[in-house]
Amino acid sequence: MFKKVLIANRGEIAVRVIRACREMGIASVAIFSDVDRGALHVTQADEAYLVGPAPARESYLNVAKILAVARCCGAEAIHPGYGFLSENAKFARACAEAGIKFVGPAPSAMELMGSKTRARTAMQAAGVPMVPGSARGLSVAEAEEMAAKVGFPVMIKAAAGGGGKGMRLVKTPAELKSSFETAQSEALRSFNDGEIYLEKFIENPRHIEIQVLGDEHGNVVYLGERECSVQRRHQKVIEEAPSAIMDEDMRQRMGAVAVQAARSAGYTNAGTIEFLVDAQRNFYFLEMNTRLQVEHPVTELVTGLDLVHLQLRIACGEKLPFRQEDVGLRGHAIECRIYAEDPENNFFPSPGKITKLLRPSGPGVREDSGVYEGWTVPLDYDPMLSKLIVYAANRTMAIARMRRALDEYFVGGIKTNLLLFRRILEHPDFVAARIDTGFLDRLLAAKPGPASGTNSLAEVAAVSAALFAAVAPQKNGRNGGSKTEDGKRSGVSAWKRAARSEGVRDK
Amino acid sequence: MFKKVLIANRGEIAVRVIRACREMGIASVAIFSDVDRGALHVTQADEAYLVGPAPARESYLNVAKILAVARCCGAEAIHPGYGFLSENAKFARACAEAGIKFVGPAPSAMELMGSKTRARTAMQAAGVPMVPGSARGLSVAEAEEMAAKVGFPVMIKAAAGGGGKGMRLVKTPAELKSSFETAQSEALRSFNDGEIYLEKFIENPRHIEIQVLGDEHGNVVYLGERECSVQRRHQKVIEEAPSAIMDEDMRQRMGAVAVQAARSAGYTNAGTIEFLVDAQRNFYFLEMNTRLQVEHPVTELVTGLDLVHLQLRIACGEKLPFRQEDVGLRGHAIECRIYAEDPENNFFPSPGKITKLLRPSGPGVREDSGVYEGWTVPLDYDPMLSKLIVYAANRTMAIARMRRALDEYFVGGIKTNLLLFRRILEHPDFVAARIDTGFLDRLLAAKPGPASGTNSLAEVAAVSAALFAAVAPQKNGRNGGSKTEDGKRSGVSAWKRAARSEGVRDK
Amino acid sequence: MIYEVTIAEKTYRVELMRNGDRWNCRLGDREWPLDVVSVQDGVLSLLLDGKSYEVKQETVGTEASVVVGLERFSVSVQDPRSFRSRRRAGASEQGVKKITAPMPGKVVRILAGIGATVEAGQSVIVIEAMKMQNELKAPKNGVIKKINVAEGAAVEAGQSLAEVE
Amino acid sequence: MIYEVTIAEKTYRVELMRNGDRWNCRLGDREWPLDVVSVQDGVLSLLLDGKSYEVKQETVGTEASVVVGLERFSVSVQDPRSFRSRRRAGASEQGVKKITAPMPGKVVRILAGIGATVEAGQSVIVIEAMKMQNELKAPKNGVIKKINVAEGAAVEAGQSLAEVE
Repeated sequence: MFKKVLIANRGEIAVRVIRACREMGIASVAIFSDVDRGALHVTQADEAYLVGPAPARESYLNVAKILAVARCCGAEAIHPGYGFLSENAKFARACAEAGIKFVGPAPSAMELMGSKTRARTAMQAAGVPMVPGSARGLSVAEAEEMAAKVGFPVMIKAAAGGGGKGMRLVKTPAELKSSFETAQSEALRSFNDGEIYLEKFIENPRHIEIQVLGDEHGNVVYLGERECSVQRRHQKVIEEAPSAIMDEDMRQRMGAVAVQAARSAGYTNAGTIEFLVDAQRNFYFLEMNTRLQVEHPVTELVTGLDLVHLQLRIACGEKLPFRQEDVGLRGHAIECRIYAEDPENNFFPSPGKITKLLRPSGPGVREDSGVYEGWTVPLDYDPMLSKLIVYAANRTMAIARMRRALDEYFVGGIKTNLLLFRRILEHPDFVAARIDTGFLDRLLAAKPGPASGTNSLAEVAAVSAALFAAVAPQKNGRNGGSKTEDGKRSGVSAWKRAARSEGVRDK
Repeated sequence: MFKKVLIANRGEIAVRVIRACREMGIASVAIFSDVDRGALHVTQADEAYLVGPAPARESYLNVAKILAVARCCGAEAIHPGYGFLSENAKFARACAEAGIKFVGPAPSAMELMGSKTRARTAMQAAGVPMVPGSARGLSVAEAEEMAAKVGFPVMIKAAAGGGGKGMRLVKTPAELKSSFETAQSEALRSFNDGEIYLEKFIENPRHIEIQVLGDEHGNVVYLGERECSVQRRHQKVIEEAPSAIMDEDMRQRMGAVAVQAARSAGYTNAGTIEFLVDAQRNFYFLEMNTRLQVEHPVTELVTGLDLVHLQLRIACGEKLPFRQEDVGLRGHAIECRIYAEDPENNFFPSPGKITKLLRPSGPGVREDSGVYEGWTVPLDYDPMLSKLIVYAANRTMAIARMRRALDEYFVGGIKTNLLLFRRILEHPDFVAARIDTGFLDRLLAAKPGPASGTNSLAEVAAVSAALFAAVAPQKNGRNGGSKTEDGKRSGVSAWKRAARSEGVRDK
Repeated sequence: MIYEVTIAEKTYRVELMRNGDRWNCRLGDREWPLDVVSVQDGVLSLLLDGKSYEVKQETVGTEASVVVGLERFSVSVQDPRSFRSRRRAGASEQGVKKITAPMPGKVVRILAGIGATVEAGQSVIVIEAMKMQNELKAPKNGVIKKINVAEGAAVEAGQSLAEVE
Repeated sequence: MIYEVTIAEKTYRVELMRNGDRWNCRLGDREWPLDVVSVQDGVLSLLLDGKSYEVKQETVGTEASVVVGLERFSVSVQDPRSFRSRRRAGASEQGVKKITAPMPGKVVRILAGIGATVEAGQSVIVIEAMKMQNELKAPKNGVIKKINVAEGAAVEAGQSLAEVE
C-alpha cells in the first residue's frame, strides 16, 4: 500500500479521504489556500502545505504547485476527490509523468468520457441504450432534420457542456434555430468549444446512476444504483439507495450495461454511469462521471463497502477483493447535502462564521462534514458544508430517521438549507417515491402551507426571544451552576444592540 | 402503535429510546432528578417531568412517583432502558396493575432469571449446558463435597448476587470454608439474602452472549452473538460482533440453545443469554439479562436491525417482522464505553463540567451519547458518558476505524478512559483476538511501554503549552479574523493562575 | 421587564418577572411559571406545562431568529429602553434608508451612483459570493445619498453599503 | 517571552517571539518559524515542517495537560513573571502542603483530625463520587494543621481540604 497520499481537494471530501488514509495506515497530505489555513482538512491531515491564494485557479487548480508539493513531501499518489482537478485528464497525465499515481481512471478513459459526443459514440458502439438523437456535432440544418426525426420536444446540448450550461429545451420547430445559436455562443464563451448536438427530450425522467468499480486486472463490478432525482438546476439535493422503482431484474440489466460501458472505455477505479429513466422504466445513458461521486456514501451504507478504501487499493494495483456475486444490498440509505445557502432568498450562498453547530448522531446516522463550530466558511468555494446520511432497514424508516436527524441538526451564524429538507421529506410525493427531476422545482413553486401548531410554537418563540434578551440564567442543575461569562453573551448582546440601534436609527 | 411512551431512565440510553420514539412517531416523556434538569434526555424528549432529588432511590428508582407521572401525562408504555428499574419485576408488575405496558418480558420471566439458582435449575431442565456445580443453595459441608466432585478451583457465588459482589474464587480445599463465610456475610449485607452456591471455575473464559428477541405470539429468534471478553471487575469495556472464535456451526448451536432457554422461560421482548466459553470452545450458561443491553448497537450494526424499534413493536403486540432465516450478519462492529473516570488513578470517577467536546464522525462511526459540551456530569450516577461504535467490512478494518474515531474524540474538563482504548486496540493480543475475561487485567498490570515518537511530540506539547499561555492568536485565515473574546480565555487564564499560585504558594 | 417581540407581523407583549431562581411570564392575559435553563450558549431548554422545548437563538448578519423544534421564527425584539424611540421610528417612513449586505461577499457592480434617482425595488449594488451574484435593491423611492463601498471591495454581513433618501 | 514547560520531569525552555502575524520559537538551540492558528477555544492547529498537529488544552481540576494527536502530556508552565518565586518554591519542601480534591465529590470520612501526626502516603480524607470512594493521602510527613471541610460536605475539584505542616 502507499505510504503517503496527497489529497488535492478541500472540504468534506478531503476530510473523507484523510479518514480513509488514517484507517489504512497511510500518511495524508492536505493542501490549502490562504483562506483555508484553519480548515478541517488541514487540521485533520498528517501534513499540510499552502498552495496559493483563495481563488481556486491559483490554489486548488494550480497543477504545477500541487505536483511540486507532492514531489517535495514524497507523496506516492494523489487523490483528487470530486470537482477541482478530479476529471482533468491533463492533470492525470501530469501526475503520471511525475511518477505519481493518480487515484482514478487512465487519462484516456477520462478524455473519452469528458467529451459528450465521443462518449455517446463509444457507448452506442458498446450497446448502451441512448436517448434518440445525434452522436456528433451538428449544423443548424442537420439539427432541424434530426429533431424532425426524433420528434419534439428536443434538447440542444454543448458537447463540452456541464452543470446545465450550453443546454436549451426546444419545444417547437420554430424555436430551434435561435436556441441552437444561443446555446452555441454560450458554449463558445464558457468552454471555448461550439460543438452542439441534439437529443430527444425525456419528460420528467428519473435520474438513476450505477456505481462501478474496476481494478487494473480487468475486473469490473457494479455496486447497485443510486436515485438522484431530487435536483435543483441539475444539482443533486437528495440521493438514496436503492431506488424505489428498481427491482432485481432491472438492476441486473442496468448493472450489466454499466459494466459493459466501463469495460469498453478501459475504465478503472470508481466511476458512475448516469442514466435517465422514463415513466415506462426505459433507461438511457446520460453521462459517465470518472471520479468518486458526492453521493457515494449511500452506496457504502447499503453494500457495507468502503469506496475510498477500495479506490486506494485499486490504485495501488490490488485486485478487487470480491466478485459481483458477493455484492449484496441491504436496507435503505438517504443523503442530504447541507449547503450554506438561503432557500428563502433564491438559494443565495451564505458564507460566514459558524457560531453554533449541533450535530445529529445516534443509530443509523452518518455525517461527513468539512466544517466545525467556529469555522468561517469562506466565500470562495462551493457552499457545501456537510453531508448527512442515514441508514435504516427500509425506505420508510430511513425517511423517519432522516427527519429525526435533521431535528437534531442546528447551524447558527449562517443560513442553510436544513429546513428545506424537512419540507421535502414530508412531501407526500417524496414519501411515496413519486419523484423525478422536476419534483423539487414543483415543490419550490408551491407556497409552503402553514405548518401545524405554528401558532403555539410562535408563542414559545416570542417568550424565548424575550428570555434571550433578558440574559437567560446559566444553570444546568445543582452542580452545573457555572458563572455567567461575559464573552458568552455575544448572541444576546448583538440582539440588544440591533434592537437599540433600530430604535435610534431615525431619530 | 403507542402514542406516548415514558422512558424511566437517563443518560445515553434514555436519549437512544427517545430517538427511536421520534422515528416511530411516538411522543416521548423523560423523567429527571434535580441535578438532571439540563441533561440531554430532558432537552431531547417531547415532555419532561421532575421525579425527585439527585439520589436515584428518590428519583429514578421512585416507582410510585414514576407511575404517577406516567398516568398523569397519559403514557401508554414505559421503557426502562438498562439499570435502574429495568430488571425489577415488582416495577413491571406495578406497571401492569396501573394499566401501563412495561417494555420488556413478563414479570414472571424476570423473577425466574433474577434468581441465579432458580435460573440455573430452569436452564438445566431446558437442556442448556451449565458449568458443573450446584443448582441450589448449599451449606458449607455440601459446598466442600461439591467442590471435591467438580474439582478445584471453584467459584463461590451468592444466589442474589451481581456486579461481582458476593463472589469468591477458591483455589484449594483449605480456603473453602472461610471464603464461603465471607461471601455469605457479604451477600447478606448487600442483598439481604445469604443463599450461596458453587460452580467449577472456568479459567480465562471468553464472555460471549446471544441476543434473543421474542414476540407475544410465541416467535423467538436469535440475532447472533456479541463478544464481551474485555472486562474490568466484571464490567464490560469493549464489545464486538461477531466473535472472532465463532463459526456458523457454533453460532447455530448457541443460538438454538439461547432460543430454547428463552422459550422455556416464557420470555418475550429483547433479552440476552450470557455464556462462558472455555479454551476448547465449550459454552456454559452464565445468566440471562432480561432487558436491552448496553452493547446492543454492535448487534444492530451487523444485522441491520433496530432493537429499540423492535422492542416497542413487540410490546405493542406486533409479530416479529422477520423469521430466523431472514437474519444475516454482515461486517464487524466494535463498541467502546466512554466513561468519566481516570484509568491512571485506579479508575476513579471524574464528574464535572465538560468544557470541550470534539466528537468523531464520518464513515462507519456511530455515537450514542448522553452528554454535550457545557454539561456538568453529575456525581450521583454511573460515569458512562457515551458509547462509540464503529462498523466496517471486517474486524481488522473495524479496529483501524475505531482507532481513527478515537483520534477524533476529545473530552476536555474531566478525565475519561479514551486513551485506555487506544492501548487496548493496539495490543497484539486484542488485534489477534486472543482475548478472554482476564485480558484487560493483564494489560493493566503491565507497564505501558514508551510510545514511539513521544520525544518529538513532547517538544510539540511544550511549544503548544507555551503558546496557550501566551494567548494564542485567534485567526482562521483571511475571513476568519474574529476578535479575541475575553470570556473565551478561561483555559489559558486558569493555567496562568495555577502557575502563579504555585509560584507564590510557599513564600 | 417587558419586551415586545414581533414575529411574522404579529407583536407579542412578553412580561418577564424574576421569581428567585425562576421566572414568571405574562403573555397577553395568561401567566406561566417558566422552567428555563441555558444548556449551552444560545440554547435554552424550556419546560412549559410539561412540554420540553429546545430553543436556539440564531443571528445571521442583522437578522435574528429563534428556532423552536423544527420551526424557525424571524424575531424582532424591543427592550424596555427603546420603546419610545421605536414607536417614533415605526411612524416615520420618510428618512434615510440603508442598503446593507445580507452576507459577506465582494462588490462586483454598482448600478446607481450618488445622486441617482431610484425606485423601490430597483437594483443598486451587486455582490458576489461562492460564484453566485445577488442584486441588492433600493428599499424605497428616493435619491442615492451615499455609497460606502467601491467595486471589488469585500464586505461583511450587515455592513451598510449605501443610503437612499 | 520565555516559558519553562515541565513535562514528565523534563523542563523545556521555550522562547516565543512575535513576528508580525506569526511567531518564531526557540527551543534549546533550535529556532523554528511557527505557523499556528487557534481553530477553536482551547484547540490550536500547528504546522511544523509541514507536519500538521491539532493540539488541545485540557484542564481538569488543577491539572493542566496538552493533548497532541493521541498522546496526553501533563504540563506545568511557568511564565516569565513567576520565575524567581518558582525557583524558591522548588527548593523548599519543608512548608505547609495542601490536600486538594482531585474531583468533585462528597466527603464521607475524615481519618485524621487536626493535630494528628501523619506519614506521607497515609490516608487523611475519603471522598466519594459515583459510588466509588477515593482516599486522599498526606503529601508529606507532618502534623494536620487545618481541616477545611466536614464529613458530608460536597467539594469541588481543586478545593483545598486540609493542610499538613
